[in-house]
Amino acid sequence: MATWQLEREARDARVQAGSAVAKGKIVEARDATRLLEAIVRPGDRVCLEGDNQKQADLLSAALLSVDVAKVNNLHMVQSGVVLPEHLDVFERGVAKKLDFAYSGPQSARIATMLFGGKIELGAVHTYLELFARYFIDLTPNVALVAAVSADRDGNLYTGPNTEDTPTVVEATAFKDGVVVAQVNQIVDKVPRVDIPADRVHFIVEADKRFFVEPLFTRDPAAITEGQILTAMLAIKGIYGPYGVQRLNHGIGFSTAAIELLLPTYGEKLGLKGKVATHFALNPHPALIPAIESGWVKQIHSFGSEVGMENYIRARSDIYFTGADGSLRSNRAYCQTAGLYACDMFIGSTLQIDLQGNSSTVTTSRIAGFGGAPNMGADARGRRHPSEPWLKAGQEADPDGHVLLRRGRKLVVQIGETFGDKNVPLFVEKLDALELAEKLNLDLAPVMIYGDDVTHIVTEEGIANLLLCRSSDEREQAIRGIAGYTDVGRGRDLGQVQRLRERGVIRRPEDLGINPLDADRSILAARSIKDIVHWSGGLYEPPSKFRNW
Amino acid sequence: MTLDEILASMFPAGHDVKNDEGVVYGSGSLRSGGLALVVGVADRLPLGVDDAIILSAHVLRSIARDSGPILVVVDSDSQRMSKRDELLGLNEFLAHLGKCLIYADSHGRPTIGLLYGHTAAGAFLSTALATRVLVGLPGATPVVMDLPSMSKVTKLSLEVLEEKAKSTPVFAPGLENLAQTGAVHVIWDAGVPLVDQLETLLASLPDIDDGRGLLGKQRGGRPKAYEIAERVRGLGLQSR
Amino acid sequence: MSTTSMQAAIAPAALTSWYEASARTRVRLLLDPESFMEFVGPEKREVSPHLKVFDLPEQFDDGILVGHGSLGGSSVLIAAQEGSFMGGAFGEVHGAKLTGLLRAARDIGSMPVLILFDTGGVRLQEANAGELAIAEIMRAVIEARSAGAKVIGLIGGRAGCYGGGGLIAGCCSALAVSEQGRIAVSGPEVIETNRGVEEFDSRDRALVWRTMGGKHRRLLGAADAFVDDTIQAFRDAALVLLEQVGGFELSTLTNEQVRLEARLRDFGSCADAVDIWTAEGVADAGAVPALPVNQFIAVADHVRRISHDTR
Amino acid sequence: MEDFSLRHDARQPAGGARKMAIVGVVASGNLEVLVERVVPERECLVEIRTTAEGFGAVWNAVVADFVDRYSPGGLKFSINDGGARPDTVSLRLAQAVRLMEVEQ
Repeated sequence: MATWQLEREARDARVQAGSAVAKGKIVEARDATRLLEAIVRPGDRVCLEGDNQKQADLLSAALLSVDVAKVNNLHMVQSGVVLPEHLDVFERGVAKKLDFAYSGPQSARIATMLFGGKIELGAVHTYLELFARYFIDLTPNVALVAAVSADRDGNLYTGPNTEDTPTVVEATAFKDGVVVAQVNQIVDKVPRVDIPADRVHFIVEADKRFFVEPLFTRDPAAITEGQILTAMLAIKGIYGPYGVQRLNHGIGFSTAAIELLLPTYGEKLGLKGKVATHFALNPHPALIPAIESGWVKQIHSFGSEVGMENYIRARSDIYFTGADGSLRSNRAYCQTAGLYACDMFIGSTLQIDLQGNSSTVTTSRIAGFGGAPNMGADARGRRHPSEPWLKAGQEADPDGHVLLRRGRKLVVQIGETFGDKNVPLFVEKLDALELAEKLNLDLAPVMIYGDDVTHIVTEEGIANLLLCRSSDEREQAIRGIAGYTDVGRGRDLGQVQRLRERGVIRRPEDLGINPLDADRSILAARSIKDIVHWSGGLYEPPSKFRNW
Repeated sequence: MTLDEILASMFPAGHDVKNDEGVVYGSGSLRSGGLALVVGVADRLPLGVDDAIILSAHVLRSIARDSGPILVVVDSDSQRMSKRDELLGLNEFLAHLGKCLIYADSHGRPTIGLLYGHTAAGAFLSTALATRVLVGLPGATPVVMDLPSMSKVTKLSLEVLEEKAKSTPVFAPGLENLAQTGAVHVIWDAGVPLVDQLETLLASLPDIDDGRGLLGKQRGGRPKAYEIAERVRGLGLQSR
Repeated sequence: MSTTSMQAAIAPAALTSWYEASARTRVRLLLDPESFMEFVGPEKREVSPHLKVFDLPEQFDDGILVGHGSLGGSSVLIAAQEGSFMGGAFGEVHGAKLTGLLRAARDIGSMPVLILFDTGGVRLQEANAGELAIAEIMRAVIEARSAGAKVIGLIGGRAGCYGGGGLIAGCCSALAVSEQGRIAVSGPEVIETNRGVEEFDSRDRALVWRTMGGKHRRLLGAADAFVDDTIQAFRDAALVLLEQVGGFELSTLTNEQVRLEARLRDFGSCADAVDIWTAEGVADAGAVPALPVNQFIAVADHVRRISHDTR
Repeated sequence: MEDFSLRHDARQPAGGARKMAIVGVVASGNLEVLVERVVPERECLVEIRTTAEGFGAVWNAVVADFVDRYSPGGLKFSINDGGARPDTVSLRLAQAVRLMEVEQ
């Protein structure tokens, strides 16, 4: 007779093996490695959380210490490769293959290890894409997650940084996988149930709180005049004319500048209430002045931000909060919101080529994509209309049938023509291509494809790619705002002038903006301390951002 | 030379100078008559708040009570680098010591620094450099800042700094280099009894006006300081 | 070109952050309008003779401007360091300008001097010249004060007031400091390099400010006035301090000796600034760093009165 | 360090009557521009000292565009550059011209 519950039996056997080191579901921190040796099998797909903010750091250390004879050749499927241990497991032979989405602080090392053949790369994903594959062909056998607290039954409270946890647990627990959670403390009753107990098999009480990186705090003191100018251009040249109310911001300084200009420059332009009211966005401290000035109606978040806890709690009209009052974030839902319910993504990148393809991959760094490819892509399945979406669609296809024409999501790349260390933003050929050739990849790691990009903003002006009618026009539009980079100096002056007359390129003066007005004095906050004041003392920045 | 040898050679008629764990104070009998107050730092002590306050107390007590010159002997480390010293306001303690010495100098108690060992940075400023005349003894090794710290601040490698130090008097550590800038007035001869050299100096003490700018210009170590200061002073006087 | 757009130029002193402003903007907005006359200005191109050895760029004013102007209708001499150029560090020319200014004050005898500190200390590329310049400046400050000139230091810039700058500040008649202002001898990185991260974690910025920052210096009595981070607030404080401060005589030094001895006695065993504030009688010492300016000034005035004859 | 000097014809004299102005500071990624009304009024002179070597072509392009846009006749610009980006250079030059127009 055919057996149809082999996986369940295997799961039960793993749980039973693990129970040898547990009391009920509870495992002592010092036994974490023994637990993993009991429940993980060679070749398993393992999700080691691994978000862009919170880290199951105790469990990563435990996994790194396993006996390689017992646990080896794992296939890691996790969104964030952030801690050194996430790569150390490959050096030790515990793991072999990697599918991931984001590698922020480990981007240089991951590149080195890929080139050195230390890691077998599955693919670099956008978050939602990796989450999708958790349910199809990358379902974890074991998930190692992090939460703030657990009760003795195994109900988990994730705190504000819920992030990936529900998605990972859902995919693992409901497909006969084993879920292990590290928690900061075990309590009698959790403040709220983020993960129900019947999806959690083991709990490890960590001796110190899990690591969370304050990834979305941009110190206004570091915002430059050039970034302010690009922010002014974006507000006056894109937010205003399209009436963008629903949007996502990247994490760079240019978008931080936009957030800090809304209550000042945006107010002067009469845009309050008309733009930037609904966000799919982490709790950016830089948005506090705009929130306090009544610009923002609602924000749903992927994760949280260190220091924002009390502010969020006190502003539940704006944020999504649980019965306990603290933020409830969810990366999968927020990414979905960014894809389907936002009319604009605006963010920065490291390289843009002549067709508008952009990438954060350089030959020495593989930073991953995070959410940008998803935020920065048109949702082909979208059916609901909105003013900016329709207007962008009309610009792209002016002759199409009004009732049949697709709208377009505004996908805006913003940056200065020269970045850190005078590295040009615009290039003839992306480093990503070179990398793909070197590593024999089937696909170059492009973050946002040129055909999804609708606008590029630099201090030289705005290129509206929706209005370009040929790839040649597109190239000249991009060259036209590429300033004094090699790409910019290679422009055809006559063609650029004609594009400008058609409004494809708009210079600061075309928008009535004097670059000399791009002064730091127009920022609503010029320091972290100013933001604290705006928050009425509710925002409590981490020590590294303080100068008091 | 050790501190004991120096004191013996300078005060053959006797002295009661004590070295209390690097904090030096007492007096010595001058050959020409009278006493000199002796204060200072020995044994490469890093100068912190607890040491500076003792030294300034001695100087202040002596101003009210005694006469004669003040000798400041120095073999120190840098200022004491610690959380506690900064927490308590080390800058005030060092400045206070410097102020006491400068005040004394202009109120009948000429100050002479005697740099016989090491010194650096803030400890240097509040002791030897706060005197009217700074004497160097051969073998003294003043540095404004040590090279590893300098490397961290300038972001230049230690090797580059060591290379440049060989050829660049204006930044390189050492007595001769400092003498060129005008900081060190005279370098004594270790082969001649110090008492002779001290008496010669006392007999022909320079004017109270700070002459280190002109000295640096004459010796070529500071080509611009004297003239710039004089020009600014002149323009300032015109604004009266 | 539009004429309404030069925000920085028309922003009144009350709206301009001292911390963010350049040395030139500070001087322009601190003094009475249009009253500043610069001595040996940038057009004279009296640059450092030493930076080229290190292949480093020069600045036409060597990072400091000195001159004359009026404050509340009275003549003052003024010097301002540019903390963005080489950390506001003292080099040969930089230092000589301040020395000359103070000697002019000494010779005039009655005209006050304002020093707008913004410095990491000695410029290491010309360390010997810089160190000696600081020694000359300390002596010149004392000579000027002895001759009757009041010397007021204003501290609240990015570079703080470190190294020899801290010693010069300690020679001034009075200091006004903002929350951002830091006064110390050894910088956080230098302590960490020499003594280890256990002694001082230079990246723990709350610790840095708690140990060296404006609030602590005011509560310790190391600064005479605590002000908001605006140029207007520094101007107001300078005017008040010029009214309050006294001369420089032996009693000043003996008073200072008593003041500093008392500090060591009362707080010498405190491990952290919060312990000092608690010992001084601040009710909720842990909350001090977060206190808004006005509330902090009230707390500080309550626990520590400043007498102006002890420095 | 690299030094060069660029001389351009200007369509018309710069506005204002101020003799001298200075903007910016020498820091990493920043520059100072000292501007003086000392050359013939149909000429413009830009003297540059920069830490970033090998960017002569970019300086040429930036200065040519600047002269074309602002026509700063009669002005000499002396630049100490700490490796500023071209957009920062353009901004400082424009700020310098505007300062020369402000009443002193």
